[in-house]
Amino acid sequence: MKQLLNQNPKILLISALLLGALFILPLVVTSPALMQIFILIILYAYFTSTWNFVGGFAGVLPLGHSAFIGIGAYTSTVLFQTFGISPWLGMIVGGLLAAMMGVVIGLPTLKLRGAYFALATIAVGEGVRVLVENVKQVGPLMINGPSGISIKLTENSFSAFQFDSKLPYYYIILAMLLIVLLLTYFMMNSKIGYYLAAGGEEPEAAEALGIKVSRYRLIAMAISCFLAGLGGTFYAQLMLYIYPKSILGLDLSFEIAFIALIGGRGTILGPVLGALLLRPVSELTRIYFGSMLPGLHLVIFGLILIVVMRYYPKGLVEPVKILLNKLFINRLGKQGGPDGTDSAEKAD
Amino acid sequence: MLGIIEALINGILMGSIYGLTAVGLTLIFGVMKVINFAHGSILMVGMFAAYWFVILTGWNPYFAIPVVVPLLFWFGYYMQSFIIKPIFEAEKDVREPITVIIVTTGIWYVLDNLALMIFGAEFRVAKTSVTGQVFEFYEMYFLLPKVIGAGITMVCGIYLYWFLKHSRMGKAIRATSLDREAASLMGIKQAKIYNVAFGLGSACCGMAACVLIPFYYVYPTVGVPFDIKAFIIVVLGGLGSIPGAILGGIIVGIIENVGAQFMAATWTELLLYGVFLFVLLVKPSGLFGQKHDY
Amino acid sequence: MSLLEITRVTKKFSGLIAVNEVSMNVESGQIVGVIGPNGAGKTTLFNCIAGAFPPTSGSIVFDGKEIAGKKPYEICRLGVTRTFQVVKPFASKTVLYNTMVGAFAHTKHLHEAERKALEVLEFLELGHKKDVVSKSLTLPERKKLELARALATEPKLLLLDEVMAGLRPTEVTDMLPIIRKINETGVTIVIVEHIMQAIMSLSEKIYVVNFGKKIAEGDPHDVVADVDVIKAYLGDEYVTTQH
Amino acid sequence: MKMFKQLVVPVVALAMLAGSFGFAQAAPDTVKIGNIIPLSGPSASVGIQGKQAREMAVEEINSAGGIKSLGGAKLELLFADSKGDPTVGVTEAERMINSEKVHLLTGCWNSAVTYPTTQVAERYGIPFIVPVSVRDTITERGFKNVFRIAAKDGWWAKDQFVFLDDMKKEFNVDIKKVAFVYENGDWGVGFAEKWVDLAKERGYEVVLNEPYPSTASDLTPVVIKLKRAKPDVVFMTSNAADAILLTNTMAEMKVNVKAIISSGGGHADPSFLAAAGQNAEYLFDIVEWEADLNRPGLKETNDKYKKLYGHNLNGESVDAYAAMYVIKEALEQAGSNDPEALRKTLSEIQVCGGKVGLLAYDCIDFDESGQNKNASLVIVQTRTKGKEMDRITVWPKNVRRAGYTPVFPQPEK
Repeated sequence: MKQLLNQNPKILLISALLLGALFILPLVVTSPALMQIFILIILYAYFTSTWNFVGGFAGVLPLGHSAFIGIGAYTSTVLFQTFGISPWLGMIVGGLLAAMMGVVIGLPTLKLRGAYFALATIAVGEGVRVLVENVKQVGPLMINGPSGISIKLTENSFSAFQFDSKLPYYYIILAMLLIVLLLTYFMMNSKIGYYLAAGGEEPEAAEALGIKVSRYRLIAMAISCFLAGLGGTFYAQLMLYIYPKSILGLDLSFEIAFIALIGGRGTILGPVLGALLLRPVSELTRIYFGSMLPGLHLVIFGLILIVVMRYYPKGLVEPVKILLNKLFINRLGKQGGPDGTDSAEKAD
Repeated sequence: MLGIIEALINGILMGSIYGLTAVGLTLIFGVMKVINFAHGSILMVGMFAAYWFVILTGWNPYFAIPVVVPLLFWFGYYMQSFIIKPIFEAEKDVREPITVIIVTTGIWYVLDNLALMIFGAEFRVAKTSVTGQVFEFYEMYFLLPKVIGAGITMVCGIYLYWFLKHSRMGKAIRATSLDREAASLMGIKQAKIYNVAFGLGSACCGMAACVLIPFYYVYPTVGVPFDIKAFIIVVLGGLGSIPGAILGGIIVGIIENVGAQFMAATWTELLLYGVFLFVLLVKPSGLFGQKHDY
Repeated sequence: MSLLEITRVTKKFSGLIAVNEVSMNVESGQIVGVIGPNGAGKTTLFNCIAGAFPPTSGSIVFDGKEIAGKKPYEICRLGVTRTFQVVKPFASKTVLYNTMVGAFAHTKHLHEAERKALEVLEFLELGHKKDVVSKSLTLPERKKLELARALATEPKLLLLDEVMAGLRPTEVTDMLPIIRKINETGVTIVIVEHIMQAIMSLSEKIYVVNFGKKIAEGDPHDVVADVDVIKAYLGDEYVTTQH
Repeated sequence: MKMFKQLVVPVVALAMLAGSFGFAQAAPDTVKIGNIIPLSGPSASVGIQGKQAREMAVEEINSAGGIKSLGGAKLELLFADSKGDPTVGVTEAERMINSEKVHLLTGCWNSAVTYPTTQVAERYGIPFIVPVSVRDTITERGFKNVFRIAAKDGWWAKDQFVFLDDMKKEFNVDIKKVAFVYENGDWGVGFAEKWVDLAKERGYEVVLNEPYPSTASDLTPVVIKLKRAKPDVVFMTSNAADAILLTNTMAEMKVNVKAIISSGGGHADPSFLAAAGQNAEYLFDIVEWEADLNRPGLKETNDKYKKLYGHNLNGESVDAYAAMYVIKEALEQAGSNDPEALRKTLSEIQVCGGKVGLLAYDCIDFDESGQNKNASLVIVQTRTKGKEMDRITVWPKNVRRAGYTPVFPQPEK
């Protein structure tokens, strides 16, 4: 906590403003459709932040994140449908299962060159999907194969994780995102964070400094998968319907990776920024061009990706930082005192 | 029993063609250490090229090879030099150029959906003189275009192997794949090598496209199932190994075909992923992979 | 008892013998040099000690413990830290960050690691660069950073792999007192180098390897006079003309 | 300049965002119909046909003076691309209802998308017309706002067996062994479950029950298995790509069966016939509708459609086309574009004749679950006609194309 407060006061101020804006957003936005889009933006920021533990800090590229999201969603849903267990509890169970799965996959692959890990995660993602699509039922547990599961509707109920209004969903996912961002922050500023970053950049040098790189990657993988599993439950409860092709699909996994890379992987705000930019772009291009010229919206999506990677390979977090510096920090600094500008530069 | 033999041989035939698509992927990875996610889309481009060649000329589909293969070579060559190279250079000091991987994914999206915009979503089949021709053998049937395809794969595989071992350019490619820096110190122009490698990888897709056209259909996302199969194959065979890719392809073909005789076809898909993970656990470098490569 | 005792270590690479039955002894507090022409097997020997790959046969005992075949991170935790000939900084991170990664070897706490790292950086006269991103450092600075990172792990034995390679003569002259200073704090040093001058002035004891074999050992001056060493470095014809 | 670039992107994005959720109200003289259909992704081909049929119908309605009881109000079509993904469908439904303020929704073809999307419409009380989506449960949840025109999958599967029984009698052929080959999606698996029960009821022996992945790049193993199982009749449920692959491979490997009965979908896709050609000879396919039906005005409408878009109407597009006329009729009768009034009208309405008469039956009439109780199915046989393939209606016998005798069993290859 101390570290957090030691941050530059202006950065803290901006973060606080942003946070405040997010909290009062529902007062301004009343349309459920718009709320839904905001919830999805935050949800994707959450997914990408969980991805970030492995994809951002450990220096490898996971492309099967949907498998862990799906495990979380399916676990809590199946437990609720069969035994009436509250999705909140199912969420934890799902997260733990996802983490276990992550460790099992990470164990052999995290030692290898990144490409193996990327391909292995794709295979796992697809493998889990194919498995789910082939299984109708396990004992009393209904998996429903390719049809997916539609969650029993209840009244507005916290314990059943079902609400009539979008508001509770909004605040729940906002809280989840904040927790993950805080976790990311503390991890970055801890031994694990330093070791992960070191192992991500130069594994050989890191090992020579006493770091068992694969072990730290494995820890990151477990955390990442656990949190992704929790997100999966939220996703299921939001949609009240889970469908293997979309919750376990490659598209979801790739979109998460895109958001991370466009926003800036390995940074705290990258995933949030990426989701904030890419989600609306993908929604809007689909809305505007999807019915006009099929495929155009995905061409635009692909082009954005190429162009951003070409000019900002570290993601859009960099230009945005510069922009914010120009717009706010300098100005605030100048107001703050005669040496304000100076201190603002040092703080970076 | 005959059914299993028939399935086995069909598996080998189809698997070889999978292998041909995987060869290009493994070649590009071997040199650039980049997984090219646009690989399936390049195959799709090749298939549309071959399709239109056959439709417009009405000639034997294999006459498309001298047109489509060089076309795809230059397609890959310039794609690397215009789109991928600048990004690669920005990421020079990075050990695993992840942005480059993501950019190839962007290219995948763009190509597939451009094809959708231009050609529409329908499935197209080119009826050629070899389409539907079969060999009959004790009530077992083998498709002539698949047999020819498997033959072409073998020739291509052997040629590429020879090319990399003995030609001047091949040696330069191998040197670069072993050690980028050392090779560039020896005066090998890295950027050119990458262009050529990407071109060759794409040319393999062009070859596979010409082989597929007589018995397969074309549509904008035709590359996706082949893409995912190619990923599995290259890991099975060992990333960067050409014989590994072809053998990996054949293994995948056999699992699909023979496996389906004992279980539902949907479960063979799962079996495939299972075998993939098993190999990864037991011999992470794949069947032909070199240890230093991971 | 010696701090490091290497007995008949051999390393083969698919038939090729890179290191052939080399034995070495390093006493605590010494600076020991390993020299030899390019491709003589110095770096391979070094990699065997540091755990980058296991020796094919032979034993390596450090501080009374067998370390042959252990992983690099295990060896580091026992007190042996190495540097790399081609420096491998964590390029996108600052000098301080790099050094803190090393310092975390003995603490969990961020502040403790930072304190230790700053101390090491000051010691190596790199403190003023602490906030610079390491990829924008000059080569001598990167070499120093490599040292700082290693030193921050508080090793008993420091393995320096051609730490002066690629430096200009004046930069080499700057580096020598730093290495001595490190040694004076009680860190034993094994240094692989082929800049003869530098190693002669530093080392108390020198091992010479060629074609994977140890061809001479002892006091720097004796070693220079050794016929085999001259042969190895200059070729057979120089031996006769020299005499 | 750099600053400019950094500013422009977020500003444009924000403007677009704001624009799409502006409080633009529909002009009083239009009725907004939201259509959520797959316009990209694997089912894009069928989605685009559905879009074309809707556009043609609405163009006709509007140029004929719009909705007269609403003072000549025009229909306005809004399309959303579901990509065949349920989560996108749900999001789009929310947007259509809340931001675009549509009065009605239609869609979504993919049952998996229709299923959760209709749930959204139900929650907001917006009438949702489902031209085609076969999953039974879509109209079995007690929803008040969901109206389905096409038959549900239980009816399809049943009619396939009734047809087989009729053929057995008509041609006096003995059929004992049946095989089921189907894509392992929602749709194929749904059919297969019904088939298994029906086969048991009717005393057929199931020699093969084989799901396959619809994205398979090679279906030879399935065909080898099918050939060795030696069934008399094969039932198939396939999307377009796999229908082509299966049909061609079966022909090449000379699989001899007495009949193949497919389930529309891929087998009814225009690109299927173009791609499979003569390999599809003698295939029986069950559909909602066929271009050769002897219905009033059918030929003109089909000719017009073919001229506009280059291919024949098919079952899916006719249902979409008819849906627009059902909407028109409901609006005329309700005299209002209020969703609740529309819902009420739709639940009571019976639309007969006119353009709806293009369908294989006379009237559209929704029961209390919202299912069109008159929805019936026809079975067609594919035959070579010159260079093209012709689909000839053969069943029920009362709608069989005059002068045509079905080929049953099909000759050996």
